[in-house]
Amino acid sequence: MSPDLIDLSYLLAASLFIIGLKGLTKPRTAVRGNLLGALAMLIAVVATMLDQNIVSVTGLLIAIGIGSIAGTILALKIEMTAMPQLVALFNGLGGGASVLVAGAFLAGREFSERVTSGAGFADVLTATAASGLIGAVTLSGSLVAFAKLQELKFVKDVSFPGQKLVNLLLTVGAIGLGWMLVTQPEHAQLWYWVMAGVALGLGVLLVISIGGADMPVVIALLNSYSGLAASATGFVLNNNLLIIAGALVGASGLVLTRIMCNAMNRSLGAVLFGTMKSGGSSLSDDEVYTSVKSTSADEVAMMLEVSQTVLIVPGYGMAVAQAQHAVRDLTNLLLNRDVDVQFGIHPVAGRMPGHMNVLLAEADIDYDRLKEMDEVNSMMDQVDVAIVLGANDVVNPLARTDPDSPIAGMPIIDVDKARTVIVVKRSLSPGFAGIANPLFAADNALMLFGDGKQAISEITKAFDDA
Amino acid sequence: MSPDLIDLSYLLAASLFIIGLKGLTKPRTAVRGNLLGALAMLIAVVATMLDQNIVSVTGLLIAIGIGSIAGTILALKIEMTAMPQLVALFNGLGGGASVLVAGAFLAGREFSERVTSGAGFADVLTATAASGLIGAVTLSGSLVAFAKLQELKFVKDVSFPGQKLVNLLLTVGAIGLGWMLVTQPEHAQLWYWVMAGVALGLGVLLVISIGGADMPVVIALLNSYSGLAASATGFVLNNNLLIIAGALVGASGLVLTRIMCNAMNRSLGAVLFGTMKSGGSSLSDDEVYTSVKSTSADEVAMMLEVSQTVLIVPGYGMAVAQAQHAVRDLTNLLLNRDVDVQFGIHPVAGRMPGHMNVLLAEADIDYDRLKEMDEVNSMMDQVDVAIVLGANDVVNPLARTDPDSPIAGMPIIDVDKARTVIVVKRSLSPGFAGIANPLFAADNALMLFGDGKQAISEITKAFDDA
Amino acid sequence: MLFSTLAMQEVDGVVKALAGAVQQSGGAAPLILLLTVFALAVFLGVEIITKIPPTLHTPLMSGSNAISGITLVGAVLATGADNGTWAGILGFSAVVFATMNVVGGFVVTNRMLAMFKTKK
Amino acid sequence: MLFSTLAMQEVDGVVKALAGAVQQSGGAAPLILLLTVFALAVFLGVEIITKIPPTLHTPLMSGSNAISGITLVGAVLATGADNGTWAGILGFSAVVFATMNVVGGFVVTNRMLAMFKTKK
Ligand SMILES: NC(=O)c1ccc[n+]([C@@H]2O[C@H](COP(=O)([O-])OP(=O)(O)OC[C@H]3O[C@@H](n4cnc5c(N)ncnc54)[C@H](OP(=O)(O)O)[C@@H]3O)[C@@H](O)[C@H]2O)c1
Ligand SMILES: NC(=O)c1ccc[n+]([C@@H]2O[C@H](COP(=O)([O-])OP(=O)(O)OC[C@H]3O[C@@H](n4cnc5c(N)ncnc54)[C@H](OP(=O)(O)O)[C@@H]3O)[C@@H](O)[C@H]2O)c1
Repeated sequence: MSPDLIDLSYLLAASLFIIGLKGLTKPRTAVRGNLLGALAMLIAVVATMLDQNIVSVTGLLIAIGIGSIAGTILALKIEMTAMPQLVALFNGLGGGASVLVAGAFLAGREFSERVTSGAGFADVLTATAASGLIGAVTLSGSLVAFAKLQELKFVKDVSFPGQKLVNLLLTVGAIGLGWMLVTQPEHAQLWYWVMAGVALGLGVLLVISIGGADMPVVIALLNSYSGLAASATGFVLNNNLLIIAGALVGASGLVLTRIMCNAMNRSLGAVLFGTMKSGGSSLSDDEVYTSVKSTSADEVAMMLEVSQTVLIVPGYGMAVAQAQHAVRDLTNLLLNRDVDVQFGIHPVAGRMPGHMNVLLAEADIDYDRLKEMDEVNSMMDQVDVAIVLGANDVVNPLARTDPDSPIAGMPIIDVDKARTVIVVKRSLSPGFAGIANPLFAADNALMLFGDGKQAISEITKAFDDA
Repeated sequence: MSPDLIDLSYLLAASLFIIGLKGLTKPRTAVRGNLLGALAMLIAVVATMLDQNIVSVTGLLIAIGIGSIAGTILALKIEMTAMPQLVALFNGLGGGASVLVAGAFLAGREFSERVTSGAGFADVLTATAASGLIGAVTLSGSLVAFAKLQELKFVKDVSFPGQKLVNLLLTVGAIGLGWMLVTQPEHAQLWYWVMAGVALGLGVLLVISIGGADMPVVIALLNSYSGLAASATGFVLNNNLLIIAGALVGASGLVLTRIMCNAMNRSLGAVLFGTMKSGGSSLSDDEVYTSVKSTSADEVAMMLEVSQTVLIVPGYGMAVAQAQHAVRDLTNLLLNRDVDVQFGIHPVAGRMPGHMNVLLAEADIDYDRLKEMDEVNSMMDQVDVAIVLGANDVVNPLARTDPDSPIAGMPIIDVDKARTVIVVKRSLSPGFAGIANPLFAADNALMLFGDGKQAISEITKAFDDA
Repeated sequence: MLFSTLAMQEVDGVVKALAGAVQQSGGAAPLILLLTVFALAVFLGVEIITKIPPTLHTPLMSGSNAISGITLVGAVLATGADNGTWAGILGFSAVVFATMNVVGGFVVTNRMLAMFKTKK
Repeated sequence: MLFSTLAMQEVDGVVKALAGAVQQSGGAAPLILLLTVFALAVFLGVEIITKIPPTLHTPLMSGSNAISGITLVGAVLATGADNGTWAGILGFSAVVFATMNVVGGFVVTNRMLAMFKTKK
């Protein structure tokens, strides 16, 4: 393929990426948007491979085959609840690829020729350093985020005195090593890999101190980084398409980070500089759980019978219990008996943004019944019974009352202001943020202990029999 | 200034244009957006003038001085009601500048050197042809639009049999001449100016047959063209900034055209191919105005006294009469007496989009009272008295009922569905589209003949005395 | 033997081509780069304008019209270089036209927008 | 003293190198063009995402994450040319990583989005 044709294919691919990304922002066009993105990628890769310069096609195809199979299997086999960690993992791989490509460039023949010829190319070297640095931070940071979300035992929230100073030193060190790379191209590879090593460490330290509750924000941010790394790689290879696609992702990731920060009431600065507050209980369980009342499915069914408006607030527990179909059955039954049912969806309920929407959509629950947080809170005084199903942090009043708690300031769904609250969960153990929840001991709250799916089914049955 | 610095200034200017344009889309940031655009332009021009290649700075400064003074005077002296034609005029000048710059390029030294050297540069020649063609259509089309809006006597709606065919022939001819230019660079200037001449004729013919009521759409479209012409000039001069700024305007103009088409229920295709229906009455005045009832200010004041909700629908007549301050006084008085007052703003009331908003804002009327068409129509059955103040086409029910009328299908404000309609205007003469209005003869309509400002003041006085 | 020679030649070609590709933007690619810039700006323009309230249609029209007067930069270049009388005249007129477009456009937009300002 | 001289020399070197990079291109500086493309794409990315409903946060995240796997193109170029074993290994691994990112990302996004489809 002639260089011109390749360039044109790249332009086409870039346009498709743009249209695809735009499609992803609207429910109606999201599926098509995603497919357009995939098509763009296909065009880009095929055009690149048709380049006369590509010599070892076999090796390439093997590598692509391995990657495709591994990626597809992971993507298809993973549990819905583990999606976020999967995204983190893929993201890390993308960052890693940037590190490797920039490294391969330094190891390549063209590079050594340019060094020998003595021609200046500080701009390319700067881009190489940026690609390696950002890519490495993305790689290790994403892997730590993965481990945290997967709740792997060997990863704990680590924080030690002087951590910020260490982070600062590592950052300065990595940039300094990048500078050495730019000024001493003869030793480029040495400086590069040392720099990458330091950056890997930096990525680990930046993320490891962040509480799990803030992980979605971290992933969005790392996603943005991986885009920037790709863009930097584009500057290294003088390749427009990489620059454009990378910049798109970099910018959109940053915007998404900000949107999510707003939803969780975190400042973007705190995320950027890795200074988010980590989890940790501010009140002991004994202090909080003095007067917890529990109830039974029959009793709940009776309450529902005399209700006009029921609000269901699902959380991570619904995902774990796979209770969405049971919820659908209960909803339909209630609607048949003229009880109005609404769903209160907190933006960070579950383990990924939109997690609840996905699950409830899977169970065919009418989209119109899913209400956003603000809307639900403004109608809370009309709610007769609020059923909290496996949610915890997103309904924890401490967010409003305790400025020291790790979720302080996060907007919550104010179920404590409903007439009666039923909390369905297996025990009094805490949620993601690891703190006790005074809601469970509130005067208007009743605990229904048990697995989410089973509990809801029992309520449905009791209600139907009545 | 070194080429690098110039390029960087251009990049800065491009970014400022983008931020400025974005600012222009939100009421809160519009002023700043406009200033940022002006700043970007200043940076771009100064950077260009600091280029070492610029030889005759004096001539340049003189030209800039003339242009600035003329532009400022026009911009400051013009009546608010004449804004649209002024925009059309400026737009034409911009298109004309593109024609001249591309022409100057062909007359320049660099061009003749390239022709002599025999190096192929079909891409640049194509861009030159595009710049001249689009620029010339913009120039003449805008001037015709200007003349129509200014209601200059010598411009009539012209349409003749076979007009479409002529337009098509001219288009093909202009493109053919452009092709000659590309293939015969030795005679570039000859082909270029002939092509520009044909394109000028095309611009005239395309716009002259379009009814005045559709003029705002035409201006938005020509605005888009002038952007594309600037972009083409950028390809001629290999200048990024021109390409970016021109493309921004080209795209935004097209989007604006589509938005306005939707508001007036015209198809974009009809605009693009110059086949919009021209004005022309479908019913004679005698047929329509059989039973017109007129009223007096005192009578209106009495009606207002027993009203709960009053809707004011302003139109071009309010602008002519400069009645906005009188309207403000009436509004305040009514509000004091617990009569609710709302304003129904049709998107194309007046002579430019947003014309009514500008005037009412000038008179300090609360922004919240200005309601868009859809909102007003849905509350029409609660309106006791609708006062139509110098509006005509935008409340003409023929748009709904007569498929042959030139405004057929345009959404209107359905004042005819209010309890009582008071129409304030000086006579029964038609509005912009030149057609009779059955509303004036409707059972629930009363005419209050007179100048808008005076009539409203009289109502206010009568109401206050009562 | 033959095969390996061929492979060597190919490799040679590759290296040359790669070297070319990396320095490419000076040579073959400018048109594509310019087209890319154009395409991105078009997408951007569409995105920016898509949701604009009717009130701002006219200010936007006149403001963006002023921006399209960017041809002024081209006009300055055209008149500035020493290109002979004819080109000079064309350039001079272009500067006058474009400046009117630019300055008048921004001023009139500002005047229009001033009316929306909330006067407290 | 010694230190500052050294630093000065170093800075000098970089400046020269940078200048060289820009001149090498001739005409329109490629670096500036690339930066322009980058800037436009950033603006575009911001515009496109600004109003996205929470439901789509995760699909957007994983979809855009797949797009960031565009490094794959770079990896293909790196492994494709004949650059020696070490570069080859790096390139090969990069292709594997990037392909997993790309393919896995698009597939998982599609799977997620499939759940929103209205099943009638
Ligand atoms: N949405 C996101 O993007 C995202 C991503 C990562 C992290 N986060 C964080 O995750 C938290 C989400 O809040 P959340 O209220 O949805 O969840 P949560 O605070 O993590 O609480 C989930 C609750 O579900 C219960 N549960 C677990 N398995 C259950 C089962 N089979 N049946 C019934 N209950 C079960 C658990 O209590 P028992 O063990 O007593 O049953 C637990 O208290 C927030 O802190 C958020 O910041 C969100
Ligand atoms: N908004 C835009 O962007 C734009 C731009 C160009 C064209 N247009 C077109 O303009 C029309 C706008 O509709 P419209 O209803 O606002 O206006 P219109 O249909 O043009 O009617 C204006 C009416 O105001 C009356 N009038 C004039 N001077 C007056 C005065 N001093 N006091 C009281 N009344 C006075 C006139 O009747 P008398 O002579 O009897 O008083 C006339 O019938 C539409 O057809 C639209 O398509 C709109």
